[in-house]
Amino acid sequence: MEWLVKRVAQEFNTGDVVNLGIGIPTKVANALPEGIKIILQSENGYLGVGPAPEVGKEDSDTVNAGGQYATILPGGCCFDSAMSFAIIRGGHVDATVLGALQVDEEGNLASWMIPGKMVPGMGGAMDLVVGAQRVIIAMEHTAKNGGLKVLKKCTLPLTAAKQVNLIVTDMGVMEVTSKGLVLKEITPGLTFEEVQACTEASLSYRAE
Amino acid sequence: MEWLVKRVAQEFNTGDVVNLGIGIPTKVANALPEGIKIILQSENGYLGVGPAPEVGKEDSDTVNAGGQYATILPGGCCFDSAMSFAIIRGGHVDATVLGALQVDEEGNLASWMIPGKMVPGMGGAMDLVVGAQRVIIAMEHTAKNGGLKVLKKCTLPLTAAKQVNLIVTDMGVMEVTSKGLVLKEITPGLTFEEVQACTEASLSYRAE
Amino acid sequence: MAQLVSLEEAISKVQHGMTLMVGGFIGCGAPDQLLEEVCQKGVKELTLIANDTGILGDAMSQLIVQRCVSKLIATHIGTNKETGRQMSADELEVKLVPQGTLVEQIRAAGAGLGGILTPTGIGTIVEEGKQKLVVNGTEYLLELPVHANVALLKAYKADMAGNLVYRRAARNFNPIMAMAADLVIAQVEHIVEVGEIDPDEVMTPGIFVDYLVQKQPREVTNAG
Amino acid sequence: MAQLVSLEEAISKVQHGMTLMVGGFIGCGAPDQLLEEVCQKGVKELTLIANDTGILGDAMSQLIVQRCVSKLIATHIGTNKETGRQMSADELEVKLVPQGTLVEQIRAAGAGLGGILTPTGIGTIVEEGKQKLVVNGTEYLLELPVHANVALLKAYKADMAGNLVYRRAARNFNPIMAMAADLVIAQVEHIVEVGEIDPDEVMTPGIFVDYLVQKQPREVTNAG
Repeated sequence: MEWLVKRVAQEFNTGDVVNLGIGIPTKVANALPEGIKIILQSENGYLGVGPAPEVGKEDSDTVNAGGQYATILPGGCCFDSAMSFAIIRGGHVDATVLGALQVDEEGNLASWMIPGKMVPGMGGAMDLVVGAQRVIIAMEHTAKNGGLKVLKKCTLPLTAAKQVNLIVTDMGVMEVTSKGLVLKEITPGLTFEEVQACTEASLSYRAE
Repeated sequence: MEWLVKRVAQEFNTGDVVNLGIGIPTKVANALPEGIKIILQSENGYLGVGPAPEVGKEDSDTVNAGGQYATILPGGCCFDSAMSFAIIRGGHVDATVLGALQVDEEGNLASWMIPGKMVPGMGGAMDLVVGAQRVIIAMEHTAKNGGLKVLKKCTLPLTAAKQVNLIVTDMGVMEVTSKGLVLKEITPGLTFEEVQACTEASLSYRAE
Repeated sequence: MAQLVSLEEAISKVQHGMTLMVGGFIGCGAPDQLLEEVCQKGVKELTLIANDTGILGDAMSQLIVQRCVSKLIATHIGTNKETGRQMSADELEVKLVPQGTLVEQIRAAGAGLGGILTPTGIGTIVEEGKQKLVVNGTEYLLELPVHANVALLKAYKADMAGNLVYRRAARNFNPIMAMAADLVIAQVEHIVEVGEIDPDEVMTPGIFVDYLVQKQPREVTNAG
Repeated sequence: MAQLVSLEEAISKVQHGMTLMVGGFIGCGAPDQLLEEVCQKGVKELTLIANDTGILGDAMSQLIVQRCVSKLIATHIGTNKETGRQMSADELEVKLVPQGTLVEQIRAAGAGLGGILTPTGIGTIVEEGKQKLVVNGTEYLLELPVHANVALLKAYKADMAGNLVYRRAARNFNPIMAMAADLVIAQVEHIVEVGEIDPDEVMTPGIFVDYLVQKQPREVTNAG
């Protein structure tokens, strides 16, 4: 998991505007390489998300998109939801990092509902996946019950079609290309065959 | 002319949000009945237009939609052009007062161009006429060359179709109804026949 | 022109069967005291338009728990399990909408637009029943305006002309909803005289606001 | 991330044939020094998107007078007679657009919308060549996004992160254009350090702004 988070964090350059989903993605902010400074967007209405506040210094008007107390860094700014999604849908976010239930070799993403079971709603995810310049999925390679998540074709309702660019899991890094998924990196200690065995989609291997 | 301006000014109640066009309409603000306070909107981006500034107190950032130095009254507020036209097109302006080249018995308005001659552009007029709750035309009843301006059917390119509610001229006050123009008031000293003689549209007379 | 009224007078305008917009994002920026009064009054059969239904226990969540709402339009309900339960049990009609779409639909209503074209939702179940248009080779969904009878907002500061100022992330949907309802009620922390808010500081022009309600200090309830 | 650069460096990015958005409303809020530099540099064949072309004599009007512009998209040209003259003489292509439509078209480009439906222009020559849609019994025009290569803005205050604050009626089109161009250059009166502008005071988030140019004090030219 630590590898996954660190690996995602290597995808950014200083000045990038990034929106991090709830869960694993949020941890990315604390794992950035030395010297890299990104600008975090929180879709509930500000840029310049800072670290969690000190105990006793919480401000009930300053919470992140997960509803947790947050801070705003110097140079940050606040806006309404219309501006927030103008930023997101308008292509002004360089990258978003989101979790997934399923992702497939066409770059389709399913992350917001399991029919008859879990329907929390899509929140801002559909806009983020459509609008961000790069969509990075950060997740465990397989489900807790062992079910496959990197598929030939998503079976759950989609969050968006053909928008995913990169999939980073605990097993490796996969790029979505017009010719399917290219495994660019394998987590140290694993083999290509081991990753493919946990993946429904066909992987081609091309180390960078 | 003075009668015209005073008469238009009687159309408002305290608290009304009003946008006044350039020319005759602008004078309406200074002719409000005692005790009536309206809120003037300036489509270049603020509410609470006040009187012209004292000489020497002009602020180059505070001009009205005609480009003249203006003031902002206490309680006024500034915004961008998107908000300004959200206010206008969204029906949040109670009344607009505009001049006209031609207006007809269906409530059509022509005010923005004479093909091959004068094409200053529509500016915010098309949005104002479509969006304001009431559209009041304030103009001289006939053109300087004697041409008729209150017509059966406008011949010049329209600013908007079927949006005019009231026409106030130096000869009287006409309401646009589904049955055509109803002359509600005649300027003191004139007869119905005199007004009709200067009007292409058929007027019916019904004093209030 | 805004009027300063009591909580009771303001909420007396919220009637059974109305469509209600409520600002806030997981509680932040939600007008808690206005919501409590709606629950207290026992208004039912509301259509609620909001980003979410709060966190179980907060004022927003109580609208659901106390069954004031028969139809919900929201973007996310995961933080209030009772909403999911009522939805699964067919006790509550829920329409889930992408967040960027919902806020543009509300803005469209306030701005007099007939709709907007968004790429969001293309290729998903969100597109079901909607008109699709192709502009410059890209497919978009036509999303229609969303309007309400009453909007309940929370602001940090207001002047007696109704001009509103929000603070930090508590702004969210509030200024957009202010434009899209027949009646707009704002719960305000600080109410000042006309002229005390600079014209450039105003986030919602006072002409949108009908009622101001002064937020009441509450006794802190200590356990034990 | 915004960079503070010289006037010359900023305007070096404005090239022949580009589409240029310029903020301002009859001169108020127009970035006069940026415009003077464009003229000075002699850039030609520009497509200019602006509310108007200024008042004959001001910096905006000079773009037209000095024939930098071959195509104009504006709402009103009555305050600069040279624009009308060039249009009548077929020396300048002019597209006149209702003001509320133009600002929504620019906003749509910035906000990733494929277009908006407006009632403005229905029944007028503005509807020519445009798709009409009926929503709930009302006719609307589909108006498409308007994007530019470069936006030239004027702001009152900025911090080194590029966050902009406008003043009074000088705001107008500036914050909307900030969202809709590949490159955004702002002429700023007061530039302050990061952290000196309160997050709630910012009108254009710094992420939209590429270059800040400090407004230069000019000698007042006295006749005689």
